[in-house]
Amino acid sequence: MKRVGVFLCWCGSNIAATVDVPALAEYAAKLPNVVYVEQNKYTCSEPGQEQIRKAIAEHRLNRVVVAACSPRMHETTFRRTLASASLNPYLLEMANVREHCSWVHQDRAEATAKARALVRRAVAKVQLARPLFQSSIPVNRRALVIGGGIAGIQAALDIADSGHKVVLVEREPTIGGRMAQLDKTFPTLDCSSCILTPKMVDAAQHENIQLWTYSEVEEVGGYVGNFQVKIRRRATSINASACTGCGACWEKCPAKTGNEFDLGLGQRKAIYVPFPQAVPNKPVIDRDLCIYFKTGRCRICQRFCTAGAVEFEQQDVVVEETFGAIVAATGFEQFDHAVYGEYGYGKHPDVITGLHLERLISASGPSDGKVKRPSNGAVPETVVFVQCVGSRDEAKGVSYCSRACCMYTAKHAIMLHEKIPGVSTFVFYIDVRAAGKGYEEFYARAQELGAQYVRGRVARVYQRGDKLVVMGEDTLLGAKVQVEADLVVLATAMTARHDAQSLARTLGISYDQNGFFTEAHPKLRPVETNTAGIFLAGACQGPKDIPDTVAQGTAAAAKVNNLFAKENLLAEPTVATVNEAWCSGCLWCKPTCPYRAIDSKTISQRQVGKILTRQVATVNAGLCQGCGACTVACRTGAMNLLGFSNEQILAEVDAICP
Amino acid sequence: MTAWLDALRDHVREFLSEPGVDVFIGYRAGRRGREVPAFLTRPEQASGLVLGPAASGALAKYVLEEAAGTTGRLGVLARGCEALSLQRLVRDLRVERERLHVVGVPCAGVADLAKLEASLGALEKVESCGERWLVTAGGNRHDVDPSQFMEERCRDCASPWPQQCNISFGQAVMSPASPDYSTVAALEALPADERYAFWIRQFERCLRCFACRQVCPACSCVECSLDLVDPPWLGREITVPAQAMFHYTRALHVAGRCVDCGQCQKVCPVGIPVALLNRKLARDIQELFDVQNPFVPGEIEPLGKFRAEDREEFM
Amino acid sequence: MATPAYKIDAGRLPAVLDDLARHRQVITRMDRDGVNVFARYTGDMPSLRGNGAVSAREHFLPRMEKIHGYQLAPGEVRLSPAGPVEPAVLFGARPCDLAALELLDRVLLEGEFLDTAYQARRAATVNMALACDSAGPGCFCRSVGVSPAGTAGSDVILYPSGQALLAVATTARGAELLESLGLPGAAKDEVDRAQDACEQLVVPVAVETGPVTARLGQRLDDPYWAEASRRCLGCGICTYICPTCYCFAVHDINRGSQGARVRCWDSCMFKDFLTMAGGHNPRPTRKERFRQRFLHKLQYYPEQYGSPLCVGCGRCLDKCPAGLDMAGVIMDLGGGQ
Amino acid sequence: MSVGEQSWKPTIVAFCCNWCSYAGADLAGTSRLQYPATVRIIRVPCSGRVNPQFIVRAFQRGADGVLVAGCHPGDCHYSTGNYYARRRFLLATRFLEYLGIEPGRLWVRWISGSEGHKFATVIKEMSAALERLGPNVKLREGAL
Repeated sequence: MKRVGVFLCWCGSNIAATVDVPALAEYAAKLPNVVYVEQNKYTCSEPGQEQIRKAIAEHRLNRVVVAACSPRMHETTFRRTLASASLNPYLLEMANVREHCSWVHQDRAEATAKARALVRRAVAKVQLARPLFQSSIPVNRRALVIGGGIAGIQAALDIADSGHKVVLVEREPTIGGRMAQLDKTFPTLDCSSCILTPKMVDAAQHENIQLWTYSEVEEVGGYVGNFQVKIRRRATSINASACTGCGACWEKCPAKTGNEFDLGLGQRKAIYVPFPQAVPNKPVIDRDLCIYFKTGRCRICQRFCTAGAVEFEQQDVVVEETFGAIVAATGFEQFDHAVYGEYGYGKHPDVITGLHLERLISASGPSDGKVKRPSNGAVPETVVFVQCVGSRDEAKGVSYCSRACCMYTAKHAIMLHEKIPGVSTFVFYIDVRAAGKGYEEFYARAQELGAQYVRGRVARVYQRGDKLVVMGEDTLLGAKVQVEADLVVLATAMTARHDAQSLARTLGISYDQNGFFTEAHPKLRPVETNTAGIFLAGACQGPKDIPDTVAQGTAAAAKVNNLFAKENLLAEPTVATVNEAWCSGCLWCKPTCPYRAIDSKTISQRQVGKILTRQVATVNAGLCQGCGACTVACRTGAMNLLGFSNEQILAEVDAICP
Repeated sequence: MTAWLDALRDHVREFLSEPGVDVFIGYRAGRRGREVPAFLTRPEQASGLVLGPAASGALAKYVLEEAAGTTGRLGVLARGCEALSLQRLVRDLRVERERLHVVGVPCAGVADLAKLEASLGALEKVESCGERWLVTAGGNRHDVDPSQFMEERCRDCASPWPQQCNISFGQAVMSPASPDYSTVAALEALPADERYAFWIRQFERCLRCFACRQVCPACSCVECSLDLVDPPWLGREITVPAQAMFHYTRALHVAGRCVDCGQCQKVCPVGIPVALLNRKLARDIQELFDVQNPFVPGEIEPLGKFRAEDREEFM
Repeated sequence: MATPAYKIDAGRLPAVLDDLARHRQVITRMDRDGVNVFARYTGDMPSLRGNGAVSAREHFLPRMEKIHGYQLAPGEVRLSPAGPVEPAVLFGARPCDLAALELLDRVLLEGEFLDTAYQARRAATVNMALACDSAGPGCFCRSVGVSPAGTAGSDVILYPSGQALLAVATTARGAELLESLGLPGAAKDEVDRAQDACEQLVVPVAVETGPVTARLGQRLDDPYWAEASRRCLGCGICTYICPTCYCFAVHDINRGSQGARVRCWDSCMFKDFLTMAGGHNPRPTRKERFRQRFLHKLQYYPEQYGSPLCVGCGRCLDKCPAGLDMAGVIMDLGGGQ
Repeated sequence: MSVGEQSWKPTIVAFCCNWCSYAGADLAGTSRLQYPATVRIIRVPCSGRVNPQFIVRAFQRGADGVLVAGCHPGDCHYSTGNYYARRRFLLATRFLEYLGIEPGRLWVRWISGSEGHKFATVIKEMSAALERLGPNVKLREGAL
């Protein structure tokens, strides 16, 4: 038997001045199963709550309605009140007669009539309330960080420093990522390697971090606190513990190819470390290039390895590990600007990208830090920078701004002016976006040093003699501009990794139309995804510069640490639930779940002497966040939402209408 | 006449001789010129298979009962709409495709038997012959123009030829048409009150016999929400608003999943144009969500997915 | 003394219906979007050809009928009675539908339990039958003892004669009603001719129920039921269009603190018809439900009352989507070809 | 609630998502924005929770208008719920109209937690529109 107690709050005069609370009390007493009604000046006050506790005991109430303010304000308060009176906290329903009634209406009769409907609704709903219990999920306090760029390194270090184990997975032979390719960083012009390398070493040496380079995530199952992840550790063909990193092997190796790290500007061998500061500083064998793997003969490296570390027979190993949380920090790729044929990239060797220039400027780069024209090795006298190649161009590229290009172009201009006395630099831009600490000043410095900013797009780049002619327009002057340049540098857009969508599907997280992973909320949950326990850091979520990337790495780590601060996760019990007897197993509910909380399972049913084995939907209460989108996809109503059940909402509609 | 019929019977005979085969669902001759669903389990029964315009076209739904609690393979005879219906059941995970042996046959349209009887008298046999029908009725043979006596749903059938079959016999008789939405449009053009009056007049006749649901290949739920007393989605009361709720719910539940077989309307004993509800939703789904053919079962139903750039009318 | 006969010329029909409607509701057959339905006469011309898609029983056993209303007050439940039954004339029902009333009377009006609501409607309704001068494709009334000109259950019988209807009372209240209408008389030979035409009408379907009923007792686990019911779709068409089906279910319709107890049509073909609290269902599959319906019509009822619970209206022959109908089942079980 | 012809005011049943629209209505309250006492809110977690059957149910039980309100597309607390709601109600609004319900009876609006003003405005506009339409009789259950 339902025994409902209704507590009507005056909220001082906030409610009582507009709603006739005594009349409402009289009305409420006549509603079905209402056995007790009480008015309080302030129900949320300690005496008010005490009255509820007393009434629950004295009148054996098993359902409570509080007609007061918004449940967004005090639902938690009154749930605690119920709990302290040994009543399940979910047997409470609030009628919002303040924010939704007394504060927005003036006519006392109308407001009171509406308050009656609101109380009637609450009484009708609470009758169908069931005791609900928070479920608890044990947390495996071990994190997986995918991607060993600065975002992943930062996240891994911050998690590890909090005392939790981390596995840092990187698919390249070394960690470091994009930042390792850069020479200097804006706006302070400190050396990228100088600030990154110590962090790489820290990550490698941290007692809580396992560094798995040359490895990739293949499969992710499970859920927050308990992800089961399969990771492929590719065969490096080197016994890492035996290898001393002496370099004899790669010096002798006869197979050469363009070094990806230098974007093909320099060369590497089949057995190689991508760059001198690589971590781990042990080589791998590129089996597609290696002569031994292609022909079965060579083994020069093995012969020269005094440590006996070369192991051709190594095989890929797929390991399965359990993690409580995952940080995706897989970074970005450069926009394929081949679509801008008019800029002559690929045709003229002196048309390069910003990242190429980084390698040319870098002291450890293929030209030992001397900026030379790739075509003839001459020092360029005139350099043109073209901004927004791909960015902000819906027709040919992407609609968004890549955020970092304005500043790195300014950096490049500054560095060229410092390195090459008398150089002329021109920057073709659409807008200069310098919204960061010290950024505007940095941009001004580039101009002071002589960089000439031309507002407008470049129409064409063509060769004339050994010069490149850049045809553009100065939209501020409304005049055509023509510059004879030695070097043209394209600021290409940052795009999502070509395989980001496939990783998103593996992880069960969503991605936007550009392939960047989607955060749970653009403002309030910037590093969380909709899949509990999976977090984002860095440019895999959208274009970013280094400061933002590092901040996000730390933020993601904070979220992981937050999760790991608990031994068990308590999940809100207002989650979806399946009535298996009704479920047809069509699983049309499944695609509507943003949290991948719905799966299928097999049940056996006895029916008319036959055993029927069939599939039904099942909800992982730990993953479900209780949105209820699945309930509408379910035609039978087998999928229901606790706390907002079909029965309850129908009863609310029935009660609220007349 | 139907040259492929012997080949079909031979095939079914062989199929029924294979191990692990439970049943072949087809048609056999019934009384009064009817062709009724037949459940063949022995090879020798194959010679009784028939298929003419009198066959109702609602075989797919039988697969559910036949497949429950059994593990063998099920053969089903399928014309265009029956094949789509089977795809529907497969997409809704109500039967595994591997268990089905779908035998495609051409469709010459399904006959409106009541109409034939009304103009030609007691039926003895309805056969298709090329693009004509031969009807034996009242002791005489008539050569009739099918378009006069075809079920309404067959006249603008988009998929008379069965797709995704294991094997098929014969050649297409009817060519695919595009769905005719003119009746939907005509209703839309009415003032709201007249449209309401039209539907209420239809719903008033509703007996709630659930034939439209029982025959529907998209209505394959283990439990139908409309049967449940708790929660009371549809009250037990038989009133016009409740009948409206019934039809509204039924139509929305099949929205995006309807294969336009038209059986719901065909079986209605009181002539409610049920398919006119489905057609409206299908056309809107096609227009709103850019669905190529709203009647062909897809990987995910149009209401089970979205595009961020979907039409915005609710700002 | 011969019963007086009256003539209703086609042109006069609206005036007669208006006359009838003056003191009572007139239920007749109307065309609604091409479907023949029983409905209240409100001035539109009835459509008396053929037969109603649904039988006339719905006037006596409505799809939904209030038993009583209720109001919840703290500590008590106040009941309010259903409204009174309006006097009515049922105009143009076929002899089969009215013969069905006599079959229903035995169940609902005889014996210990009286269906008072049905009784009140029966008592308040004067039935003016319309004899058949043509048969529908599924008619088999003669096989179950009903004639196209039969008068069972009627108070007045109307014989079609050209465009006119000839009315002859078959009960005293029928006679009283006819007399009150001030209709012109009809010549005896015209009546005889019209009556004859109906009585001689050949109906297209013939079966024999006798041997079937005698043998059904031994055939409860006959494989026929399992095989035949395979093609049953499990809908309720047959039971809802049938003039002799009368199953119902009682529901409380709750609206907050008030509501009503109603009874609504129910069908033995539905899965939940016999599902009990706790989920047990004594007729768990279509086989049992299908068998039940036919055993009821062809064995249980005849055993108790001496005739099958069927009037041969042929609706199920026309409407069953699976071609599973009364005549067919009788023939399958050996009652004719 | 009809108190006689002259003073008839429509009844609006509003399904508001907890995170945006319900919060928006709360904000209208804390900002003391006045709007007609026609609306009665049912709190749901997300507009994706609103089953189109609830709408007809409200009309059956006497609502003159129904409002479904959720977060703006892209802002859903659950990221995608309102996208499903948008598809469902693009279809359901058209379908209700097809059944003869006047276009102005069912409103769907995106109202964020900061749009207290919009909430009040929507209720004012909807009340005025419904007053012009008059009481809803379509699909409405009569007395038992």
